[in-house]
Amino acid sequence: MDDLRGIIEALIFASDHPLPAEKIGELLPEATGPQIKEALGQLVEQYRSRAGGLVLSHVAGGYQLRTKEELAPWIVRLKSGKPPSLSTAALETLAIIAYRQPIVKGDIERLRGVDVSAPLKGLLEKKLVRIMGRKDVPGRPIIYGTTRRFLEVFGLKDLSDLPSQRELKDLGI
Amino acid sequence: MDDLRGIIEALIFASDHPLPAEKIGELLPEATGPQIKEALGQLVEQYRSRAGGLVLSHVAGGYQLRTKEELAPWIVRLKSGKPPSLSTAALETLAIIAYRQPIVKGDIERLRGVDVSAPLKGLLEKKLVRIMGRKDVPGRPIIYGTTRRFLEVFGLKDLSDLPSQRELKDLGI
Amino acid sequence: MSYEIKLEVFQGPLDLLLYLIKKNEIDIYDIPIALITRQYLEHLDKLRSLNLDLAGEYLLLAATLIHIKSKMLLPAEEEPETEEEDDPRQELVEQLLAYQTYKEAYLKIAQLPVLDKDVFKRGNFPQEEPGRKEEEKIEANLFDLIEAFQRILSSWDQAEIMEIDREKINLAEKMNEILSSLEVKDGLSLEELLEGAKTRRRLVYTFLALLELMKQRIIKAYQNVSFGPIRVYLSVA
Repeated sequence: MDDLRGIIEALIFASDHPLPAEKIGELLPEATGPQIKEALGQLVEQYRSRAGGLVLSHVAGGYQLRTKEELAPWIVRLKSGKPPSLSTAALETLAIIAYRQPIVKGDIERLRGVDVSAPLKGLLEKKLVRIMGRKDVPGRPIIYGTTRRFLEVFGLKDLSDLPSQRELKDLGI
Repeated sequence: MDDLRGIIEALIFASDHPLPAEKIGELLPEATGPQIKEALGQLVEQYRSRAGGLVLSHVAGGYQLRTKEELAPWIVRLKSGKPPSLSTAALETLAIIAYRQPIVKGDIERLRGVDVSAPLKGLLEKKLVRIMGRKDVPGRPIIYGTTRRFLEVFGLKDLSDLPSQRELKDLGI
Repeated sequence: MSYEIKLEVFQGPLDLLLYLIKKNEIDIYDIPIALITRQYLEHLDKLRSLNLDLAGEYLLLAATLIHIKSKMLLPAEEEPETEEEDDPRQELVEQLLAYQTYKEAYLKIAQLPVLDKDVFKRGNFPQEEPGRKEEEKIEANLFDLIEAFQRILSSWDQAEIMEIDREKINLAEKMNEILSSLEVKDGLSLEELLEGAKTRRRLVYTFLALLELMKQRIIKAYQNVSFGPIRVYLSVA
Protein backbone atom coordinates (compact mmCIF):
# COMPACT_ATOMS: atom_id res chain seq x y z
CA MET A 1 0.00 0.00 0.00
CA ASP A 2 2.77 2.36 -0.92
CA ASP A 3 0.58 4.62 -2.99
CA LEU A 4 -2.48 5.29 -0.89
CA ARG A 5 -2.86 8.79 -2.28
CA GLY A 6 -2.91 7.56 -5.88
CA ILE A 7 -5.51 4.90 -5.10
CA ILE A 8 -7.76 7.40 -3.31
CA GLU A 9 -7.43 9.87 -6.16
CA ALA A 10 -8.42 7.18 -8.68
CA LEU A 11 -11.37 6.12 -6.54
CA ILE A 12 -12.70 9.66 -6.22
CA PHE A 13 -12.19 10.21 -9.94
CA ALA A 14 -14.04 7.04 -10.97
CA SER A 15 -16.92 7.41 -8.53
CA ASP A 16 -20.31 8.53 -9.82
CA HIS A 17 -21.02 10.37 -6.56
CA PRO A 18 -19.06 12.40 -4.04
CA LEU A 19 -17.10 9.77 -2.13
CA PRO A 20 -17.28 9.96 1.69
CA ALA A 21 -14.13 9.26 3.69
CA GLU A 22 -15.91 6.39 5.47
CA LYS A 23 -16.73 4.77 2.12
CA ILE A 24 -13.05 5.03 1.14
CA GLY A 25 -12.24 3.34 4.42
CA GLU A 26 -14.57 0.46 3.57
CA LEU A 27 -13.03 0.06 0.14
CA LEU A 28 -9.51 0.10 1.57
CA PRO A 29 -9.50 -2.03 4.72
CA GLU A 30 -5.73 -2.20 4.29
CA ALA A 31 -5.48 1.42 5.46
CA THR A 32 -6.47 2.95 8.78
CA GLY A 33 -8.90 5.83 9.18
CA PRO A 34 -6.22 8.35 10.13
CA GLN A 35 -4.06 7.26 7.18
CA ILE A 36 -6.94 7.88 4.80
CA LYS A 37 -7.76 11.25 6.38
CA GLU A 38 -4.16 12.30 6.06
CA ALA A 39 -3.91 11.20 2.43
CA LEU A 40 -7.15 13.05 1.62
CA GLY A 41 -5.80 16.21 3.21
CA GLN A 42 -2.61 15.96 1.17
CA LEU A 43 -4.59 15.42 -2.02
CA VAL A 44 -6.80 18.45 -1.43
CA GLU A 45 -3.68 20.51 -0.77
CA GLN A 46 -1.94 19.12 -3.85
CA TYR A 47 -4.84 20.11 -6.10
CA ARG A 48 -4.98 23.55 -4.52
CA SER A 49 -1.31 24.26 -5.00
CA ARG A 50 -0.75 22.86 -8.47
CA ALA A 51 -2.81 25.49 -10.28
CA GLY A 52 -4.42 23.12 -12.80
CA GLY A 53 -7.97 23.09 -14.10
CA LEU A 54 -9.41 20.88 -11.36
CA VAL A 55 -10.19 21.10 -7.66
CA LEU A 56 -10.82 18.38 -5.15
CA SER A 57 -13.85 19.59 -3.23
CA HIS A 58 -15.60 18.35 -0.18
CA VAL A 59 -19.27 18.33 -1.20
CA ALA A 60 -22.42 16.53 -0.14
CA GLY A 61 -20.56 14.67 2.56
CA GLY A 62 -17.94 13.33 0.20
CA TYR A 63 -14.98 14.17 -2.02
CA GLN A 64 -15.34 14.94 -5.69
CA LEU A 65 -13.09 16.20 -8.46
CA ARG A 66 -14.56 19.17 -10.30
CA THR A 67 -13.53 21.74 -12.82
CA LYS A 68 -12.63 25.11 -11.33
CA GLU A 69 -15.57 27.44 -11.12
CA GLU A 70 -13.87 30.23 -13.08
CA LEU A 71 -13.42 27.86 -16.04
CA ALA A 72 -17.20 27.39 -16.45
CA PRO A 73 -17.43 29.57 -19.59
CA TRP A 74 -15.19 27.14 -21.46
CA ILE A 75 -17.00 24.07 -20.18
CA VAL A 76 -20.27 25.56 -21.37
CA ARG A 77 -18.82 25.79 -24.89
CA LEU A 78 -17.96 22.12 -24.73
CA LYS A 79 -21.36 21.02 -23.52
CA SER A 80 -23.39 23.12 -25.92
CA GLY A 81 -21.77 21.37 -28.85
CA LYS A 82 -22.80 17.95 -27.63
CA PRO A 83 -25.22 16.33 -30.05
CA PRO A 84 -28.47 15.24 -28.41
CA SER A 85 -29.65 11.71 -28.95
CA LEU A 86 -33.18 10.64 -29.79
CA SER A 87 -35.56 9.34 -27.14
CA THR A 88 -36.89 5.80 -27.41
CA ALA A 89 -40.32 7.13 -28.35
CA ALA A 90 -38.82 9.31 -31.09
CA LEU A 91 -36.66 6.49 -32.37
CA GLU A 92 -39.57 4.05 -32.52
CA THR A 93 -41.77 6.57 -34.28
CA LEU A 94 -38.98 7.36 -36.71
CA ALA A 95 -38.39 3.67 -37.41
CA ILE A 96 -42.05 3.13 -38.27
CA ILE A 97 -42.09 6.14 -40.59
CA ALA A 98 -38.84 5.08 -42.25
CA TYR A 99 -40.02 1.57 -43.02
CA ARG A 100 -43.67 2.31 -43.72
CA GLN A 101 -43.69 5.68 -45.43
CA PRO A 102 -45.79 7.34 -46.67
CA ILE A 103 -47.82 6.87 -43.50
CA VAL A 104 -50.51 8.76 -41.61
CA LYS A 105 -50.37 9.48 -37.90
CA GLY A 106 -53.23 7.10 -37.13
CA ASP A 107 -51.31 4.19 -38.60
CA ILE A 108 -48.18 5.05 -36.63
CA GLU A 109 -50.26 5.10 -33.48
CA ARG A 110 -51.87 1.80 -34.32
CA LEU A 111 -48.41 0.27 -34.59
CA ARG A 112 -46.94 1.87 -31.49
CA GLY A 113 -50.12 1.51 -29.48
CA VAL A 114 -49.75 5.02 -28.02
CA ASP A 115 -50.23 8.63 -28.99
CA VAL A 116 -47.27 9.87 -31.02
CA SER A 117 -48.01 13.60 -31.15
CA ALA A 118 -45.02 14.58 -29.03
CA PRO A 119 -42.35 12.44 -30.69
CA LEU A 120 -43.75 13.28 -34.12
CA LYS A 121 -43.52 16.99 -33.38
CA GLY A 122 -39.93 16.54 -32.22
CA LEU A 123 -39.00 14.65 -35.37
CA LEU A 124 -40.55 17.35 -37.54
CA GLU A 125 -38.63 20.02 -35.64
CA LYS A 126 -35.40 18.09 -36.03
CA LYS A 127 -36.19 17.85 -39.75
CA LEU A 128 -35.88 14.08 -39.75
CA VAL A 129 -39.49 13.72 -40.84
CA ARG A 130 -41.61 15.90 -43.08
CA ILE A 131 -45.18 16.35 -44.18
CA MET A 132 -45.57 14.91 -47.65
CA GLY A 133 -49.19 15.77 -48.33
CA ARG A 134 -52.66 14.68 -47.31
CA LYS A 135 -54.68 11.63 -48.02
CA ASP A 136 -57.97 12.18 -49.82
CA VAL A 137 -60.06 10.29 -47.32
CA PRO A 138 -62.41 11.63 -44.63
CA GLY A 139 -60.48 13.84 -42.26
CA ARG A 140 -57.79 14.34 -44.87
CA PRO A 141 -55.04 13.04 -42.64
CA ILE A 142 -51.51 14.29 -43.08
CA ILE A 143 -49.00 11.84 -44.53
CA TYR A 144 -45.45 11.70 -43.26
CA GLY A 145 -42.16 10.56 -44.73
CA THR A 146 -38.47 10.83 -43.99
CA THR A 147 -36.19 13.61 -45.18
CA ARG A 148 -32.82 13.85 -46.84
CA ARG A 149 -31.47 14.87 -43.45
CA PHE A 150 -32.69 11.55 -42.05
CA LEU A 151 -30.52 9.76 -44.58
CA GLU A 152 -27.53 11.94 -43.68
CA VAL A 153 -27.92 11.44 -39.95
CA PHE A 154 -28.13 7.67 -40.26
CA GLY A 155 -25.46 7.42 -42.92
CA LEU A 156 -27.73 5.98 -45.60
CA LYS A 157 -27.27 6.54 -49.31
CA ASP A 158 -30.99 6.09 -49.89
CA LEU A 159 -33.89 4.27 -48.26
CA SER A 160 -32.97 1.01 -49.93
CA ASP A 161 -29.92 0.99 -47.64
CA LEU A 162 -32.23 0.22 -44.72
CA PRO A 163 -31.80 -3.39 -43.64
CA SER A 164 -34.67 -5.63 -44.73
CA GLN A 165 -36.73 -7.92 -42.56
CA ARG A 166 -34.75 -10.95 -43.71
CA GLU A 167 -31.45 -9.31 -42.84
CA LEU A 168 -32.77 -8.39 -39.42
CA LYS A 169 -33.80 -11.99 -38.86
CA ASP A 170 -30.35 -13.06 -39.96
CA LEU A 171 -28.84 -11.08 -37.14
CA GLY A 172 -31.34 -12.51 -34.73
CA ILE A 173 -32.57 -9.05 -33.81
CA MET B 1 -5.43 33.23 -21.55
CA ASP B 2 -2.86 32.88 -18.86
CA ASP B 3 -3.76 29.34 -17.98
CA LEU B 4 -4.25 27.42 -21.21
CA ARG B 5 -3.09 24.19 -19.62
CA GLY B 6 -5.65 24.44 -16.83
CA ILE B 7 -8.48 25.15 -19.27
CA ILE B 8 -7.53 22.21 -21.46
CA GLU B 9 -7.29 19.93 -18.44
CA ALA B 10 -10.76 21.01 -17.30
CA LEU B 11 -12.20 20.48 -20.80
CA ILE B 12 -10.75 16.99 -21.06
CA PHE B 13 -12.04 16.16 -17.59
CA ALA B 14 -15.54 17.46 -18.34
CA SER B 15 -15.86 15.70 -21.68
CA ASP B 16 -17.73 12.39 -21.69
CA HIS B 17 -15.55 11.01 -24.45
CA PRO B 18 -11.95 11.38 -25.59
CA LEU B 19 -11.49 15.01 -26.67
CA PRO B 20 -9.64 15.51 -29.97
CA ALA B 21 -7.02 18.26 -30.20
CA GLU B 22 -8.95 19.79 -33.12
CA LYS B 23 -12.06 20.02 -30.98
CA ILE B 24 -10.07 21.80 -28.28
CA GLY B 25 -8.91 24.17 -30.98
CA GLU B 26 -12.52 24.92 -31.96
CA LEU B 27 -13.50 25.52 -28.36
CA LEU B 28 -10.52 27.82 -27.77
CA PRO B 29 -10.19 30.06 -30.82
CA GLU B 30 -8.10 32.32 -28.57
CA ALA B 31 -5.23 29.86 -28.77
CA THR B 32 -3.29 28.68 -31.81
CA GLY B 33 -2.93 25.06 -32.84
CA PRO B 34 0.75 24.84 -31.86
CA GLN B 35 -0.02 26.39 -28.45
CA ILE B 36 -2.67 23.75 -27.80
CA LYS B 37 -0.41 20.93 -28.96
CA GLU B 38 2.34 22.17 -26.67
CA ALA B 39 0.02 22.48 -23.67
CA LEU B 40 -1.32 18.97 -24.32
CA GLY B 41 2.20 17.58 -24.43
CA GLN B 42 3.02 19.29 -21.13
CA LEU B 43 -0.14 17.96 -19.52
CA VAL B 44 0.55 14.39 -20.59
CA GLU B 45 4.07 14.74 -19.22
CA GLN B 46 2.80 16.28 -15.98
CA TYR B 47 0.45 13.37 -15.36
CA ARG B 48 3.20 10.90 -16.16
CA SER B 49 5.68 12.43 -13.75
CA ARG B 50 3.45 13.23 -10.83
CA ALA B 51 2.85 9.63 -9.76
CA GLY B 52 -0.83 10.04 -8.92
CA GLY B 53 -3.69 7.70 -9.65
CA LEU B 54 -4.50 9.06 -13.11
CA VAL B 55 -3.02 9.12 -16.59
CA LEU B 56 -3.81 11.33 -19.54
CA SER B 57 -4.18 8.92 -22.47
CA HIS B 58 -4.38 9.52 -26.17
CA VAL B 59 -7.25 7.25 -27.28
CA ALA B 60 -9.89 7.12 -30.01
CA GLY B 61 -8.42 10.17 -31.68
CA GLY B 62 -8.64 12.28 -28.54
CA TYR B 63 -7.44 12.82 -24.99
CA GLN B 64 -9.00 11.24 -21.94
CA LEU B 65 -8.16 11.06 -18.24
CA ARG B 66 -8.16 7.49 -16.96
CA THR B 67 -7.25 5.62 -13.83
CA LYS B 68 -3.95 3.75 -13.90
CA GLU B 69 -4.25 0.17 -15.02
CA GLU B 70 -2.58 -1.21 -11.89
CA LEU B 71 -5.23 0.41 -9.70
CA ALA B 72 -8.06 -1.59 -11.28
CA PRO B 73 -8.40 -4.00 -8.32
CA TRP B 74 -9.42 -1.11 -6.05
CA ILE B 75 -11.73 0.61 -8.52
CA VAL B 76 -13.53 -2.66 -9.17
CA ARG B 77 -14.49 -2.70 -5.48
CA LEU B 78 -16.10 0.70 -5.93
CA LYS B 79 -18.07 -0.25 -9.02
CA SER B 80 -20.93 -2.56 -8.24
CA GLY B 81 -21.99 -4.99 -10.88
CA LYS B 82 -19.65 -7.13 -12.86
CA PRO B 83 -17.26 -5.60 -15.35
CA PRO B 84 -18.18 -5.85 -19.02
CA SER B 85 -16.87 -8.96 -20.65
CA LEU B 86 -16.84 -10.27 -24.17
CA SER B 87 -17.04 -13.94 -25.06
CA THR B 88 -14.26 -15.53 -27.07
CA ALA B 89 -16.62 -15.76 -30.03
CA ALA B 90 -17.39 -12.04 -29.76
CA LEU B 91 -13.72 -11.10 -29.43
CA GLU B 92 -12.70 -13.24 -32.39
CA THR B 93 -15.45 -11.69 -34.48
CA LEU B 94 -14.43 -8.24 -33.30
CA ALA B 95 -10.78 -8.91 -34.16
CA ILE B 96 -11.70 -9.94 -37.70
CA ILE B 97 -13.91 -6.89 -38.19
CA ALA B 98 -11.25 -4.58 -36.73
CA TYR B 99 -8.53 -5.80 -39.07
CA ARG B 100 -10.61 -6.42 -42.16
CA GLN B 101 -13.17 -3.64 -42.18
CA PRO B 102 -15.25 -2.88 -44.10
CA ILE B 103 -16.32 -6.51 -44.15
CA VAL B 104 -19.55 -8.40 -44.87
CA LYS B 105 -20.94 -11.09 -42.59
CA GLY B 106 -20.26 -13.85 -45.10
CA ASP B 107 -16.55 -13.06 -45.12
CA ILE B 108 -16.36 -13.06 -41.32
CA GLU B 109 -18.00 -16.47 -41.32
CA ARG B 110 -15.64 -17.79 -43.94
CA LEU B 111 -12.71 -16.75 -41.77
CA ARG B 112 -14.09 -18.09 -38.52
CA GLY B 113 -15.64 -21.18 -40.07
CA VAL B 114 -18.82 -20.73 -38.03
CA ASP B 115 -21.99 -18.68 -37.98
CA VAL B 116 -21.43 -15.27 -36.37
CA SER B 117 -25.00 -13.96 -35.99
CA ALA B 118 -25.04 -14.08 -32.21
CA PRO B 119 -21.62 -12.49 -31.53
CA LEU B 120 -22.25 -9.90 -34.25
CA LYS B 121 -25.53 -8.90 -32.65
CA GLY B 122 -23.82 -8.58 -29.27
CA LEU B 123 -21.11 -6.36 -30.75
CA LEU B 124 -23.72 -4.14 -32.42
CA GLU B 125 -25.61 -3.84 -29.13
CA LYS B 126 -22.44 -2.92 -27.28
CA LYS B 127 -21.78 -0.31 -29.98
CA LEU B 128 -18.35 -1.75 -30.66
CA VAL B 129 -19.36 -2.48 -34.24
CA ARG B 130 -21.61 -0.57 -36.59
CA ILE B 131 -23.35 -0.95 -39.92
CA MET B 132 -21.36 1.05 -42.45
CA GLY B 133 -23.60 0.64 -45.47
CA ARG B 134 -23.96 -1.90 -48.20
CA LYS B 135 -21.51 -3.47 -50.57
CA ASP B 136 -22.15 -2.73 -54.21
CA VAL B 137 -22.35 -6.35 -55.31
CA PRO B 138 -25.38 -8.52 -56.10
CA GLY B 139 -27.53 -8.91 -53.01
CA ARG B 140 -26.04 -5.70 -51.61
CA PRO B 141 -24.91 -7.27 -48.31
CA ILE B 142 -24.49 -5.10 -45.22
CA ILE B 143 -20.93 -4.07 -44.42
CA TYR B 144 -19.63 -3.78 -40.87
CA GLY B 145 -16.86 -1.79 -39.25
CA THR B 146 -15.70 -0.81 -35.79
CA THR B 147 -16.86 2.30 -33.95
CA ARG B 148 -15.11 5.12 -32.14
CA ARG B 149 -16.32 3.45 -28.98
CA PHE B 150 -14.30 0.35 -29.90
CA LEU B 151 -11.16 2.49 -29.91
CA GLU B 152 -12.14 4.08 -26.61
CA VAL B 153 -12.90 0.77 -24.91
CA PHE B 154 -9.65 -0.84 -26.01
CA GLY B 155 -7.57 2.27 -25.46
CA LEU B 156 -6.41 2.63 -29.07
CA LYS B 157 -5.42 5.96 -30.60
CA ASP B 158 -6.78 4.93 -33.98
CA LEU B 159 -7.04 1.80 -36.11
CA SER B 160 -3.37 1.92 -37.04
CA ASP B 161 -2.71 1.51 -33.34
CA LEU B 162 -4.05 -2.06 -33.50
CA PRO B 163 -1.42 -4.59 -32.47
CA SER B 164 0.66 -6.09 -35.26
CA GLN B 165 -1.42 -4.46 -37.96
CA ARG B 166 1.57 -4.65 -40.27
CA GLU B 167 2.11 -8.39 -39.85
CA LEU B 168 -1.48 -9.09 -40.77
CA LYS B 169 -1.32 -6.82 -43.79
CA ASP B 170 1.85 -8.54 -44.97
CA LEU B 171 0.07 -11.86 -45.05
CA GLY B 172 -2.28 -10.26 -47.52
CA ILE B 173 -5.33 -11.97 -46.16
CA MET C 1 -9.98 -38.35 -18.11
CA SER C 2 -9.82 -38.78 -21.82
CA TYR C 3 -13.15 -37.12 -22.60
CA GLU C 4 -12.25 -33.76 -21.24
CA ILE C 5 -12.62 -32.00 -24.56
CA LYS C 6 -15.58 -29.74 -24.43
CA LEU C 7 -17.16 -28.36 -27.54
CA GLU C 8 -17.35 -24.89 -26.10
CA VAL C 9 -13.59 -24.89 -25.70
CA PHE C 10 -13.35 -24.74 -29.48
CA GLN C 11 -14.46 -21.77 -31.47
CA GLY C 12 -15.55 -23.93 -34.37
CA PRO C 13 -14.14 -26.63 -36.64
CA LEU C 14 -11.12 -24.59 -37.73
CA ASP C 15 -10.19 -24.06 -34.12
CA LEU C 16 -10.42 -27.79 -33.43
CA LEU C 17 -8.32 -28.56 -36.49
CA LEU C 18 -5.69 -26.02 -35.47
CA TYR C 19 -5.61 -27.57 -32.01
CA LEU C 20 -4.96 -31.04 -33.49
CA ILE C 21 -2.20 -29.69 -35.73
CA LYS C 22 -0.48 -28.03 -32.78
CA LYS C 23 -0.91 -31.08 -30.56
CA ASN C 24 0.72 -33.32 -33.16
CA GLU C 25 3.40 -30.73 -33.92
CA ILE C 26 2.54 -30.89 -37.57
CA ASP C 27 3.78 -28.57 -40.30
CA ILE C 28 0.69 -26.68 -41.35
CA TYR C 29 1.91 -26.61 -44.97
CA ASP C 30 2.20 -30.40 -45.10
CA ILE C 31 -0.70 -31.83 -43.14
CA PRO C 32 -0.81 -35.65 -43.00
CA ILE C 33 -4.42 -35.67 -43.97
CA ALA C 34 -5.19 -39.30 -43.07
CA LEU C 35 -3.95 -38.86 -39.51
CA ILE C 36 -5.67 -35.54 -38.97
CA THR C 37 -8.93 -36.74 -40.47
CA ARG C 38 -8.90 -39.75 -38.15
CA GLN C 39 -8.24 -37.66 -35.07
CA TYR C 40 -10.80 -35.06 -36.11
CA LEU C 41 -13.49 -37.73 -36.53
CA GLU C 42 -12.51 -39.28 -33.20
CA HIS C 43 -13.07 -35.95 -31.52
CA LEU C 44 -16.43 -35.56 -33.13
CA ASP C 45 -17.38 -39.03 -31.86
CA LYS C 46 -16.33 -38.13 -28.34
CA LEU C 47 -18.35 -34.97 -28.50
CA ARG C 48 -21.32 -36.86 -29.81
CA SER C 49 -21.01 -39.53 -27.13
CA LEU C 50 -21.34 -36.73 -24.62
CA ASN C 51 -24.65 -35.94 -26.25
CA LEU C 52 -23.46 -32.55 -27.34
CA ASP C 53 -25.18 -31.11 -30.33
CA LEU C 54 -22.65 -30.76 -33.06
CA ALA C 55 -23.03 -27.64 -35.11
CA GLY C 56 -23.38 -28.31 -38.82
CA GLU C 57 -20.07 -26.59 -39.47
CA TYR C 58 -18.17 -29.39 -37.71
CA LEU C 59 -19.72 -31.99 -39.95
CA LEU C 60 -19.09 -29.89 -43.03
CA LEU C 61 -15.38 -29.76 -42.28
CA ALA C 62 -15.38 -33.53 -41.64
CA ALA C 63 -16.79 -33.99 -45.14
CA THR C 64 -14.14 -31.66 -46.56
CA LEU C 65 -11.37 -33.61 -44.83
CA ILE C 66 -12.66 -36.93 -46.15
CA HIS C 67 -12.94 -35.45 -49.61
CA ILE C 68 -9.33 -34.23 -49.52
CA LYS C 69 -8.18 -37.58 -48.21
CA SER C 70 -9.85 -39.45 -51.06
CA LYS C 71 -8.38 -37.06 -53.59
CA MET C 72 -4.90 -37.61 -52.22
CA LEU C 73 -5.33 -41.37 -52.41
CA LEU C 74 -5.93 -41.20 -56.15
CA PRO C 75 -2.89 -42.50 -58.02
CA ALA C 76 -0.74 -39.71 -59.37
CA GLU C 77 -0.83 -39.34 -63.13
CA GLU C 78 2.30 -40.14 -65.06
CA GLU C 79 2.78 -36.84 -66.82
CA PRO C 80 5.22 -34.54 -65.03
CA GLU C 81 2.82 -31.62 -65.54
CA THR C 82 0.56 -33.02 -62.87
CA GLU C 83 3.25 -32.08 -60.37
CA GLU C 84 2.11 -28.54 -60.91
CA GLU C 85 -1.46 -29.42 -60.13
CA ASP C 86 -3.01 -27.88 -57.06
CA ASP C 87 -2.48 -29.67 -53.80
CA PRO C 88 -6.00 -30.70 -52.70
CA ARG C 89 -5.08 -29.43 -49.22
CA GLN C 90 -4.23 -25.94 -50.41
CA GLU C 91 -7.58 -24.27 -49.85
CA LEU C 92 -7.88 -25.71 -46.38
CA VAL C 93 -4.33 -24.65 -45.52
CA GLU C 94 -5.06 -21.10 -46.62
CA GLN C 95 -8.22 -21.06 -44.54
CA LEU C 96 -6.31 -22.36 -41.53
CA LEU C 97 -3.52 -19.81 -41.93
CA ALA C 98 -6.03 -16.99 -42.17
CA TYR C 99 -7.84 -18.26 -39.11
CA GLN C 100 -4.58 -18.66 -37.20
CA THR C 101 -3.61 -15.09 -37.99
CA TYR C 102 -6.88 -13.77 -36.63
CA LYS C 103 -6.61 -16.01 -33.63
CA GLU C 104 -3.31 -14.28 -32.86
CA ALA C 105 -4.86 -10.89 -33.50
CA TYR C 106 -7.65 -11.82 -31.16
CA LEU C 107 -5.18 -12.78 -28.45
CA LYS C 108 -3.45 -9.42 -28.81
CA ILE C 109 -6.74 -7.54 -28.59
CA ALA C 110 -7.78 -9.66 -25.62
CA GLN C 111 -4.68 -8.43 -23.80
CA LEU C 112 -5.46 -4.74 -24.20
CA PRO C 113 -6.64 -2.96 -21.07
CA VAL C 114 -10.40 -2.59 -21.34
CA LEU C 115 -12.36 0.45 -20.27
CA ASP C 116 -14.54 -0.14 -17.19
CA LYS C 117 -12.62 -3.29 -16.40
CA ASP C 118 -8.94 -2.36 -16.30
CA VAL C 119 -9.11 1.40 -16.63
CA PHE C 120 -11.86 3.79 -15.70
CA LYS C 121 -12.89 7.19 -16.83
CA ARG C 122 -14.39 9.98 -14.80
CA GLY C 123 -17.44 9.04 -12.81
CA ASN C 124 -20.69 9.85 -14.51
CA PHE C 125 -22.05 12.56 -12.24
CA PRO C 126 -24.71 14.98 -13.40
CA GLN C 127 -23.49 18.19 -14.97
CA GLU C 128 -25.43 21.27 -15.91
CA GLU C 129 -26.76 21.16 -19.45
CA PRO C 130 -26.92 24.53 -21.15
CA GLY C 131 -29.57 25.25 -23.80
CA ARG C 132 -29.32 23.77 -27.24
CA LYS C 133 -28.63 25.44 -30.53
CA GLU C 134 -31.12 25.60 -33.40
CA GLU C 135 -29.95 23.35 -36.22
CA GLU C 136 -28.33 20.84 -33.95
CA LYS C 137 -26.42 17.75 -34.76
CA ILE C 138 -28.15 14.53 -33.84
CA GLU C 139 -26.38 11.53 -32.50
CA ALA C 140 -27.92 8.55 -34.17
CA ASN C 141 -27.07 5.01 -34.96
CA LEU C 142 -28.68 2.85 -37.59
CA PHE C 143 -28.69 -0.15 -35.30
CA ASP C 144 -30.75 1.75 -32.72
CA LEU C 145 -33.30 2.50 -35.41
CA ILE C 146 -33.55 -1.10 -36.57
CA GLU C 147 -33.77 -2.31 -33.03
CA ALA C 148 -36.55 0.13 -32.27
CA PHE C 149 -38.46 -1.15 -35.26
CA GLN C 150 -38.01 -4.77 -34.28
CA ARG C 151 -39.20 -3.93 -30.79
CA ILE C 152 -42.45 -2.66 -32.22
CA LEU C 153 -42.89 -5.56 -34.56
CA SER C 154 -42.41 -8.07 -31.78
CA SER C 155 -45.07 -6.42 -29.66
CA TRP C 156 -47.56 -6.44 -32.47
CA ASP C 157 -49.80 -9.15 -33.82
CA GLN C 158 -47.67 -10.95 -36.38
CA ALA C 159 -50.55 -11.30 -38.83
CA GLU C 160 -50.82 -7.55 -39.05
CA ILE C 161 -47.24 -7.13 -39.99
CA MET C 162 -46.50 -6.83 -43.61
CA GLU C 163 -43.20 -8.26 -44.67
CA ILE C 164 -40.64 -5.53 -44.92
CA ASP C 165 -38.67 -6.93 -47.71
CA ARG C 166 -36.36 -5.27 -50.12
CA GLU C 167 -39.23 -4.52 -52.47
CA LYS C 168 -41.23 -2.72 -49.86
CA ILE C 169 -38.36 -0.46 -48.93
CA ASN C 170 -37.60 0.24 -52.56
CA LEU C 171 -41.23 1.14 -53.01
CA ALA C 172 -41.14 3.52 -50.05
CA GLU C 173 -38.07 5.15 -51.55
CA LYS C 174 -39.87 5.64 -54.85
CA MET C 175 -43.05 6.99 -53.25
CA ASN C 176 -40.99 9.42 -51.21
CA GLU C 177 -39.32 10.58 -54.42
CA ILE C 178 -42.57 11.05 -56.32
CA LEU C 179 -44.18 13.03 -53.51
CA SER C 180 -41.09 15.23 -53.30
CA SER C 181 -41.31 16.05 -57.02
CA LEU C 182 -45.00 16.82 -56.70
CA GLU C 183 -44.23 19.24 -53.91
CA VAL C 184 -42.14 21.45 -56.15
CA LYS C 185 -44.20 21.01 -59.31
CA ASP C 186 -47.94 21.11 -59.36
CA GLY C 187 -48.76 18.11 -61.46
CA LEU C 188 -46.39 15.90 -63.41
CA SER C 189 -46.90 13.91 -66.56
CA LEU C 190 -46.22 10.21 -66.56
CA GLU C 191 -43.35 10.81 -68.96
CA GLU C 192 -41.75 13.26 -66.55
CA LEU C 193 -42.08 10.81 -63.72
CA LEU C 194 -40.56 7.96 -65.66
CA GLU C 195 -37.75 10.05 -67.09
CA GLY C 196 -35.32 9.18 -64.34
CA ALA C 197 -36.05 5.47 -64.44
CA LYS C 198 -33.23 4.15 -66.56
CA THR C 199 -33.56 0.47 -65.85
CA ARG C 200 -36.51 -1.85 -66.24
CA ARG C 201 -36.51 -2.44 -62.51
CA ARG C 202 -36.75 1.24 -61.72
CA LEU C 203 -39.52 1.63 -64.25
CA VAL C 204 -41.50 -1.12 -62.55
CA TYR C 205 -40.94 0.43 -59.12
CA THR C 206 -42.06 3.83 -60.30
CA PHE C 207 -45.27 2.30 -61.62
CA LEU C 208 -45.88 0.29 -58.48
CA ALA C 209 -45.25 3.39 -56.37
CA LEU C 210 -47.73 5.40 -58.44
CA LEU C 211 -50.38 2.70 -58.10
CA GLU C 212 -49.82 2.44 -54.35
CA LEU C 213 -50.07 6.20 -53.92
CA MET C 214 -53.28 6.25 -55.89
CA LYS C 215 -54.70 3.35 -53.94
CA GLN C 216 -53.93 5.17 -50.72
CA ARG C 217 -55.60 8.25 -52.18
CA ILE C 218 -52.54 10.37 -51.78
CA ILE C 219 -52.28 11.23 -55.47
CA LYS C 220 -54.69 11.39 -58.37
CA ALA C 221 -54.13 10.81 -62.04
CA TYR C 222 -55.96 12.76 -64.74
CA GLN C 223 -56.19 12.45 -68.47
CA ASN C 224 -57.65 15.50 -70.18
CA VAL C 225 -58.36 13.92 -73.53
CA SER C 226 -58.50 10.27 -74.43
CA PHE C 227 -55.04 9.06 -75.39
CA GLY C 228 -53.68 12.37 -74.08
CA PRO C 229 -50.90 12.58 -71.54
CA ILE C 230 -51.68 11.29 -68.07
CA ARG C 231 -50.88 13.81 -65.37
CA VAL C 232 -50.46 13.09 -61.69
CA TYR C 233 -51.45 15.48 -58.89
CA LEU C 234 -51.49 15.47 -55.12
CA SER C 235 -55.01 14.50 -54.03
CA VAL C 236 -55.10 17.29 -51.50
CA ALA C 237 -53.15 20.30 -52.67
